Amino acid sequence: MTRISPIRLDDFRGTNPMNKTLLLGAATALTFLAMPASAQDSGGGVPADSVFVFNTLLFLIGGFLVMWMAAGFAMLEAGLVRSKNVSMQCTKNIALFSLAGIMFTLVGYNVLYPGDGNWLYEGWVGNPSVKDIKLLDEAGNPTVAAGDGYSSGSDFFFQLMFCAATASIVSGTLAERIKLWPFLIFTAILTGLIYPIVASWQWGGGVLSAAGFSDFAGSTLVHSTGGWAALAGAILLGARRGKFRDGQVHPMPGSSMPLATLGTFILWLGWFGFNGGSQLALGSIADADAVSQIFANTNIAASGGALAAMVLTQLLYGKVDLTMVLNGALAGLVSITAEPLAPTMIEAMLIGAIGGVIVVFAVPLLDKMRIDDVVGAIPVHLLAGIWGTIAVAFNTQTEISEGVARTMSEQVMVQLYGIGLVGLFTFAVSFMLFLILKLFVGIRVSEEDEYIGLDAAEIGIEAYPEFGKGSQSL
Amino acid sequence: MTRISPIRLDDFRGTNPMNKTLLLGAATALTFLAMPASAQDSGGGVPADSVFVFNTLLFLIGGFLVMWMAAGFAMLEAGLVRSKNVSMQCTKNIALFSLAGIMFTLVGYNVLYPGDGNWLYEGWVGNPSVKDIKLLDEAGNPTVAAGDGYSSGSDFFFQLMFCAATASIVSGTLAERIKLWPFLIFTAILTGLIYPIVASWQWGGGVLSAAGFSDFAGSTLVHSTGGWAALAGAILLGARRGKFRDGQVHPMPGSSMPLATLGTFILWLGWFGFNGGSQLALGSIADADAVSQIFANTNIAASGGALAAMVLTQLLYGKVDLTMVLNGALAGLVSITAEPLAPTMIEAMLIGAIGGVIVVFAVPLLDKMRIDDVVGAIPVHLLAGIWGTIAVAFNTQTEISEGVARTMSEQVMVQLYGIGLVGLFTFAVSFMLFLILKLFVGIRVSEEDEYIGLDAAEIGIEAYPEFGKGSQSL
Amino acid sequence: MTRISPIRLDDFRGTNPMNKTLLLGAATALTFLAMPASAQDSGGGVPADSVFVFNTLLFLIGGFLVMWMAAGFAMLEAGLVRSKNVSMQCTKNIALFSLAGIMFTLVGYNVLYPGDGNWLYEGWVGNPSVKDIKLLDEAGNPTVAAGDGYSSGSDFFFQLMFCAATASIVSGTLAERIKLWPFLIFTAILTGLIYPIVASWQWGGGVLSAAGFSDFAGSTLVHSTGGWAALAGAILLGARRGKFRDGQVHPMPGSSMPLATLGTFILWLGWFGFNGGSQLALGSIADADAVSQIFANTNIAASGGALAAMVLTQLLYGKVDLTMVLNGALAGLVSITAEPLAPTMIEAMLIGAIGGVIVVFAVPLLDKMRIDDVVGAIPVHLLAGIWGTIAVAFNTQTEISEGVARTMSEQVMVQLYGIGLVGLFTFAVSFMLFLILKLFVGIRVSEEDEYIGLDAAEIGIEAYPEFGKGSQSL
Amino acid sequence: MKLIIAIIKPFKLEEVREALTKIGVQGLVVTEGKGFGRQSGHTEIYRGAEYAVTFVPKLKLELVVQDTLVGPATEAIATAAKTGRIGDGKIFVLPVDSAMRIRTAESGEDAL
Amino acid sequence: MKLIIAIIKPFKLEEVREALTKIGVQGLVVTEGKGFGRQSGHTEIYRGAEYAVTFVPKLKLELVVQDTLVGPATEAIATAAKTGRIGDGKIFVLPVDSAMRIRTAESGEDAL
Amino acid sequence: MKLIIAIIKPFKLEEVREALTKIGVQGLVVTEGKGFGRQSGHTEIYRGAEYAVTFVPKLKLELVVQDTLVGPATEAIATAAKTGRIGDGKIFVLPVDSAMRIRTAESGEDAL
Ligand SMILES: Nc1ncnc2c1ncn2[C@@H]1O[C@H](COP(=O)(O)OP(=O)(O)O)[C@@H](O)[C@H]1O
Ligand SMILES: Nc1ncnc2c1ncn2[C@@H]1O[C@H](COP(=O)(O)OP(=O)(O)O)[C@@H](O)[C@H]1O
Ligand SMILES: Nc1ncnc2c1ncn2[C@@H]1O[C@H](COP(=O)(O)OP(=O)(O)O)[C@@H](O)[C@H]1O
Repeated sequence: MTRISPIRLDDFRGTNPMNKTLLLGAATALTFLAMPASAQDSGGGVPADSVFVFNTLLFLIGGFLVMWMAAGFAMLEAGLVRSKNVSMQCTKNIALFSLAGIMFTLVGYNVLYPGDGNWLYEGWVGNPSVKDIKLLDEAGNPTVAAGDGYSSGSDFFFQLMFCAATASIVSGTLAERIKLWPFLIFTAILTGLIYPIVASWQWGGGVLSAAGFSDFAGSTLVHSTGGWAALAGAILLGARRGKFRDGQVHPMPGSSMPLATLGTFILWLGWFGFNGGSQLALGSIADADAVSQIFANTNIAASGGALAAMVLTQLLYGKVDLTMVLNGALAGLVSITAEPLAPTMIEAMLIGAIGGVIVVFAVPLLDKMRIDDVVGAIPVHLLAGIWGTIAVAFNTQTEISEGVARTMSEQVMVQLYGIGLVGLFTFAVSFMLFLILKLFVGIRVSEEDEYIGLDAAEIGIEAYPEFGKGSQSL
Repeated sequence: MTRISPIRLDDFRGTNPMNKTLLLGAATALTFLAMPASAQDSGGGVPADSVFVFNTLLFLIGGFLVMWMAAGFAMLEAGLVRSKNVSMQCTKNIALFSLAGIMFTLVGYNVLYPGDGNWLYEGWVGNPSVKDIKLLDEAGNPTVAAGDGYSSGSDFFFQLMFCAATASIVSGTLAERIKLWPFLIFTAILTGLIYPIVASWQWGGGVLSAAGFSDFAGSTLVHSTGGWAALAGAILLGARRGKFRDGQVHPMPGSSMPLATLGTFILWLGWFGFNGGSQLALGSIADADAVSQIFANTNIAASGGALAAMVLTQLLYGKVDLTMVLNGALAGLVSITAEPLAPTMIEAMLIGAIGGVIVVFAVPLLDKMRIDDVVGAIPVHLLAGIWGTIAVAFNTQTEISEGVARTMSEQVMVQLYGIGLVGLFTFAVSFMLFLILKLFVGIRVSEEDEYIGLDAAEIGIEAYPEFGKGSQSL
Repeated sequence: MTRISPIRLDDFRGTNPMNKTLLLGAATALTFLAMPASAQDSGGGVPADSVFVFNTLLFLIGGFLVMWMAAGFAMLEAGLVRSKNVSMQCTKNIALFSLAGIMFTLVGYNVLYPGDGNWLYEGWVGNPSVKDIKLLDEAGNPTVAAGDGYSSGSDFFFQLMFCAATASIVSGTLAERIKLWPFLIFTAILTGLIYPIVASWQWGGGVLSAAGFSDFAGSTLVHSTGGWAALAGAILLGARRGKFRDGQVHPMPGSSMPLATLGTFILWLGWFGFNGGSQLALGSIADADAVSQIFANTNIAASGGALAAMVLTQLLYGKVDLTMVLNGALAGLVSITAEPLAPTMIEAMLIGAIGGVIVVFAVPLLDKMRIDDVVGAIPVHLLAGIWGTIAVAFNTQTEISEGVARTMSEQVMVQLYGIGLVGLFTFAVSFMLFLILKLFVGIRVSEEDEYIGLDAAEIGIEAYPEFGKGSQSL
Repeated sequence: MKLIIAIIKPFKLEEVREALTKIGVQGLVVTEGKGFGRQSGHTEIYRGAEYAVTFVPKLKLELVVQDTLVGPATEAIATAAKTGRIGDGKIFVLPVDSAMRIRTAESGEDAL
Repeated sequence: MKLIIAIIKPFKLEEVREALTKIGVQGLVVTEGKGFGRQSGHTEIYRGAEYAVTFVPKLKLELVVQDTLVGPATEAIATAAKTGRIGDGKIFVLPVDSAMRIRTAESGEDAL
Repeated sequence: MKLIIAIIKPFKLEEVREALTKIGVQGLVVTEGKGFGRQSGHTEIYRGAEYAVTFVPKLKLELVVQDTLVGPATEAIATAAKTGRIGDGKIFVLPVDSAMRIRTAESGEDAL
C-alpha cells in the first residue's frame, strides 16, 4: 500500500498557493486543474462553457441534496427525543438551518474563503464580510468570467449547506434540556465564525492545507467540528435529569422509530450530494468517473456501517438495536467522507464498517462517562469523523500541493495534527462560549420545565396533542 | 434604485410577439434568447444539442423537485389537521395530484400555451385540447427539432407540477370540513381551466404579458391563484364547528408537528426546482449563473421568513410558535417567487422576512374575520404572493418585451393590475363554482360527520387506529 | 396498431450479440447506439466527452432517486403494519438495503452482467465475482475509455438500486411474522443471486434478450421478481394469526396512514429515476426527448392508477379506500415500467389505470385464497408487473436485436414466455429457499412473539413507546 | 361521602364539567374508555374486507362528593350529558369509606 | 347492584365480552391500564443500557350488574379470561348504591 | 378488603410503587387520567389565539388490600406522593365485597 496518487483533488478545494490570483471561491483552483483534462482540449473534450454548466449543476444538485439533510437531522432527532420535546426539536432544526443560511451569508463565507490577501491573520482567520451575491449585471451578463469554471453562486449554495450541517449535529446531542435562544446564539457564532474559521484552514487555503492535511468532504472539518461543539455543550449542560440515577444508566427511548429511520434515509440520500458534490467538478470524464466512484463508495460505506452495527448489537446484546443500526449507517457515511474517492468499494465498505463498530462501543462508553448525547451525534460525527480522517492515510500516500510525497505514517501524523488542531480550537472556543452563555444567560431549562418538556415550557406547542399525555387526548 | 435591466428572462416564458412562429411551449422564446449567448457561438460556447440537453435536464430536475412538493403539502396538512381528519387529508392530496396530472393533460396545457392562433379569445382564453405527447417517431427520431432548445415533454412535465401545486394550496385551507368528491370536482376545474387560463395571461403570452406584468415563477399566477380559490371556498364553507364559539377563537392544534415540519422542509427543497427551473434554461454561463443566483436567493428568503416569524412570535406572544415559523419559511419562499433572480441575497432575505411578518399578523386577522384557514394557506400563498409580486417593482425597472422602460411606480401599477385581474377572476369563478356545488351537491359534511371526523365519516380509514381514540387502541 | 419501431432502446441495456467485445456493463451497447446520433457528429451535436458526462449524470440522478425508494418502501410498510411491528419493519428495510448494497457488489453485479465469455452457463447464469470498482488510476486518470459512453461506476450505482428495490418488495408482504435473520438470509441470496440471474437473462444479454423479450425498466425483471419471491414466502409462512379466523377476513389496519402516504409519494418520486434512468443515456436530443417522454408517461400512469382505484373503491364499497389508492398509484407505476417510452400519454394513463383496477380486485382475491400480503405487494408488483409486461406488446411491434419483426400476438407470446420463465424460476427457487430456512432455522416467530409484536420480541425497541400500549405511556 | 362514576359521550365533557363546577364540585378525574352497550359500534371496510368496531369511545368521570352533593351532582351530570340519543351513558353511585388529601393529610369531607 | 371490576390480559377482551353478552350483561366500559403484580415486567436494552419495564399492559373492565348476575358474570369472566398463566388478573366486586341511565333518567336496575 | 383509589402526579408513580411494595402490597393497576381540581390548568397560544388547557395529567392507582393494610398503604402512598404543592392528589377508600384471582379461582384475601 505505498502507491503514489500524484494530485489529490480535495487539496484544491481551497487555495492553491501557486495560483492565488485565480482564487475566487471554493472550487476555483480545482477547475483550473480539471480544465487541462477536459475543457481546454477540444478534441472530443467538453467545451469550456459546458464544463462551467456541468460544474455548476454538480454544485446545485449536490447543494440541494445536502440541504435535504437538514430535514434528515430534524426527523432523526424528532424520532429520538421523547414526545414532550419533539416540537422544540423541530423548532431548533428549522431555526438553525435558517440562521446558518443568514450567518454564512453575512459573515461566514468570506471568512471561509479569504482568498488572496483577505486574511485577518494569514492562514488562520479570514476577514469577515458580507457575501451579497449578484451574478448577473444589469444587462443580464455574467459578472464573472467563464474561466472560473463554475458559477460562484452555486458554490456558495453548496458550501452553505455544509455550514448548516455542522450546526445540525450539535442540536441532537443537546436536545431535551438546552434553552432555545442560547442554543441559537451559539448556532449563530458556530455558523458565522467557528465553522468558517476551521474550514478555512483547509478549504480556504490556510494552515492545514499548507501542512498537507487531507479531508475530502469534511469528516473532520464538518463532522468532527460539529461533534466537538456538541461535546463541549454536553459537558457544560450536564445530562438529562434521571438519565444517570443511582449509578445506573436509565435510557429514555425515542418517541418515533419510523421518523428516526426516515431521517437516516434522508441523510443517506443527502450524503451523495455531500461527498459527490465535493468533487467540485463534473465537466470531464475524469470528474464524472470520480463522482461515480464517490457515489458507489459512499453507499457501500453506509451499508457496511449499518450491517456492522447490526451484527455487533446482535452479538453483544442478543438483539439488534435499531437506533444503533441507524447510527451505524451514519457513522459509515461520516467515516468515508474524508476520502470517498481513493478507496475501492471493498475498502470503502470496511472503512464504513469500522465506523459502525465505533458507534456500538462508543455509545455506552459515553454513558459511562456520564456524557448525555441524546441522539449519538458524538460517536457518529466526532469519533467516526476522527477515524475516517485517519483512514485517509492508510489509503493514499499523497503528494500534496507543495509537491512533497509522504509515507503513510507521515501522513497519519499530518492527519492527527489536523484532527488535534480542529479539536482543540473548536472544543475550547465552544466550551468558552457555552460557559459565557451559562453564566450570563443560562443554558439549561429549569427542573420543572425539563420535566414537563420543552414543548410545553418554552414554545407552548405540543408535538402530538391527541396522543399519550397530550392536552387534546380526551 | 433606478437601474435598467434590459431583458427580463421571465418575460419570455410565454409568447414573444415578435417570434410567434417559434412558439411551441413555455420556454421556446427563452431558448431563442439564450442561444445567442451560448449555443450559437461555438467559440468555447455550449453546442446547440448540449444546450437542448441542459435545458431539458433543468426541466426534468426542476419538475421532479416540484413534484416532491406534493408530498410536502400532504405532510404539512396531515400534520396541521386533527388526527380524525388525517387520512382524508392524505386522500385529498394524492387524489388532487393525480387529478391535476390528468386534467392538465386533457385540457390544461393547451389552454395555458395557446401559442400562435390557438386562442378562443385572443389573449384571454386558450383553446382547450388534449396534449397527448409522443416525442419520438416510429424510427426513434425526435419529432421536434433541436432548434426548440429543450424537449417539450420536459417542459410539459415541469409546467404540470405548477398546476398541481395550485390545487394543493386549496386543500389545506378547506380541510376538516369539505366533502371529498365536491372538492375533487373543484380541483378538476381548477387544474383543467382556472389555473391554465390565469397562467396563460402571462406565460401563454396573453393580456398580462402584453401589459408588462412580471411574475418570474408564479407568486401571483400559482400561489395567489391557489390562495384566492382557497379564500372563496373558505367563505362559502364556513369555519369548522367550534372554531369561533362565544365570540372567541378556539384553536384546534394540529396532530403532528414533526410531519408539519417535514412537509415544510420538503416544500423548501422543492422550491429550488420551482424557482430555479423557472429560469427555463441552463445551457449557457448566463443561465447557469442565473439558476445559481435563484437557488441562493430562494434559500435565504425562506431563512428570512422563518426567522422573522420566530422573532416576531417571541416578541408578541412570549413564545416561539412553531407553526408560524413553518408558515414563515413558506411565506418567504412565496415572496421571492415573483422575482428570485434580480435581488441580491440581502434583498432576497428582506423580501422573505417581510413575507414572514405578513404571516404572523395575517393569521390572527383572518381569525378575526371568522375565515377559517386550517393550515394558513391564505396568508402564506395569497398574501405573501401579493407582497412578492409588488416587490418585483421595487427591485427592477424592467424594459419589457415591447421595449418600454418603466419607472418603479409605473411598474407597481402594472403589478397591481395583474394581481387584481388574477384575484378578481379566480375569486369570482371559484366562488361561483363552490356556490353551484353547494347548491346542487353540498360541499360541507354534516355536523355529526364533522364531529366524528372525515376519516370515519367519509372514507372509513383511521389515520392512527392504535393511538388516541383509535378503534384498535384497546 | 401495427407500427414498426425499428430499434428499441431497452434491447440494448444488455448484450448486443454483434458487439460483444464492447460489453462492459449495462449501458455500453446503448451508448454505442446513441453515439452516431449525437456525439460522433460534431456539427452542432454533443461532443463525445459531454455525452459521457450526460449519461453518467443520468445514472447518478436516476440512481439516487431509486435509492430514495428504499425510504419509500420503509415508510409505506411502517405505515401499513401495526404499531407493535413498526420498529422491526424499519430494521428490515434499512438492513435489506445495506445487505443488497454489499451482496450486489460481492456477487450480484457480475452475475447480472457476465459480458462476453463470463457466463457459467451461457445465457443463463453468470459467473459470480466481486465488482470492486476503482475508476481512476494512481495518476487520477480514468481506467476506462470515453468510448464507453458513461462511467461504469455510475452504471453500477444505478443497477444496484434496482437490486435493492427487488428485496424491498418482499419485506412488505412478509411483515409482522417473519423472523429477522432468516429474512435477511433470504435477502442476501435474492440480491446476490436470484435477482441478478433473472435480470441477466435480459439485461445481461441472456436467454430472454435473445428471445426478443422486452421489459424497459423491469416490470417483470424487478417488480414481478420481487413479487414472486414474496408470494413464495407468504405461502410458506402462512397468514398472520387472526387474519383469517372463523372463515372470515379480519383486517388489521395499518398504524399510520400519513407514513404510508409519504412512502407512496417517495416511491412515485423515485420512479422518475427508475424509469427515466433506464433510458441509460441522456447525451443527445433523442435521448433527452426519450427521458422527457418517460417522465411524463410515468407520472400519468401513476395518476391513472390512483384515480382508478379511487373511483372503483367508491363504487364497490361506497367509500374511497386510501390504502387502495396508494396501492393503485404504485400499480400504475409498475404497469408502465415495462414500457414507459413508446406509449403516448393517454395510452400511459390507461395502462396505469388498469394497474389500479387490478389492485382493487386482487387484494380481496388474495384474501380469499388465504394468502396474507400485509402491504399489497403481490397485487402491486407481481400482478401489475405481469400486466405491464404484456401491455408492451399491444403498444409496439418490435424489431428486436436479431432483426426480426413481430406481430403483436407473437410479441405477446414472447412476453408471456419471459413472464413465465421468470415466475417459474423465481418462485421455485424462493420457495425452496424459504422451505430450507423453515426446516433448518425456522422462519416464523412464535405465537406469543407474534402477539406481543416483533418489536418487543425480536429487537426490544418500541416504535412509539409513549403512545398506545407503549411502555413509556404512563 | 360517595363516589360518583359517570360514563358519558366524549364531546359532553366540557358541559358536564361546567355544570358540576356550578354546583360546587371541586374536583374530579377523567379517563378515556371504550363502552359496550345498547349503542352498537359499526363496521368498517379496510382493503375490501369488513370488520366490526364493537366498542364506542366514552369518557369515565369519577368524583367523590359529600353525601349532600350526590343528588345535585347526579342531576347536573344527567342534565349536561344528555342528548336523548342512545349511548348517553350511566351514572353510578358507590359508598366511600374515607378520603384523604395527599398534600395536607386532611381527611373526610375536608379532603374533597 | 354491584360493580364488577375485572383486570384481564388485553387479548382476552373479545372472549370475555362474548361470554358476558351470553349471560345477559348489556353494558360495560373498558379502560387501558398497566398492571403491577406477580407477573413481573421485563428488561429491555436500548443503546447498550438496560432498563426495566415494570408494568404490564392490562385492560380494566367495569360493569354494574343486578345482584343476581354477580355470580354468573364473575364466573363468565373468570372462565373466558383464564389462560392459567401468571398475570391472568383479578375480579373485584363492590357495592353500588344507585344507578341511572342518563338518556331516560331511569334508575336502579332498570338503568343497567 | 378495601379498594384504595389514589390519584397522584404522574412522576411520583415509581416512588409510590416502591413504597407500596415495601409494606407488602402485591399488586395494583394504574390508568392515565386527566384531573380537574384546585390545581388549575394553563393557557396556551396557538397561531395567535389563546386556549385553556383545563385538565392536568394524573395517574390513578387502584389496589385492593386486606383491611389491615389499608392504613399502612394509605400512609405509604401519602408519603411517597407528597410534594406539598397543590395538585398532589387524593386517596379514597371503598368497601369491597369480594375478590377473585382468575388464574386459580382463589377468592377473598387469598386472591390479592
Ligand atoms: N351495566 C353497565 N355497567 C357499566 N357501564 C355500562 C353498563 N351499561 C352501559 N354502560 C356504559 O354506558 C354506555 C352507554 O350505554 P348504552 O347501553 O350504549 O346506552 P344508554 O346509556 O343510552 O342506555 C356504554 O357504552 C357503556 O360504556
Ligand atoms: N391487589 C390488587 N389490587 C388491584 N389489582 C391487582 C392486585 N393484584 C393484582 N392486580 C392486578 O392484576 C394483575 C395480575 O396480577 P398478578 O399478581 O400479576 O397475577 P395473577 O393474577 O396471576 O395473580 C396485575 O397486573 C394487576 O393489574
Ligand atoms: N372530589 C374529587 N373526586 C375525585 N377526584 C378528585 C377530587 N378532587 C380532586 N380530585 C383529583 O385530585 C387531583 C388533585 O386535586 P387538586 O384539588 O388539584 O389539588 P389537591 O390534591 O392539592 O387538593 C385533581 O386533579 C383530581 O384529579
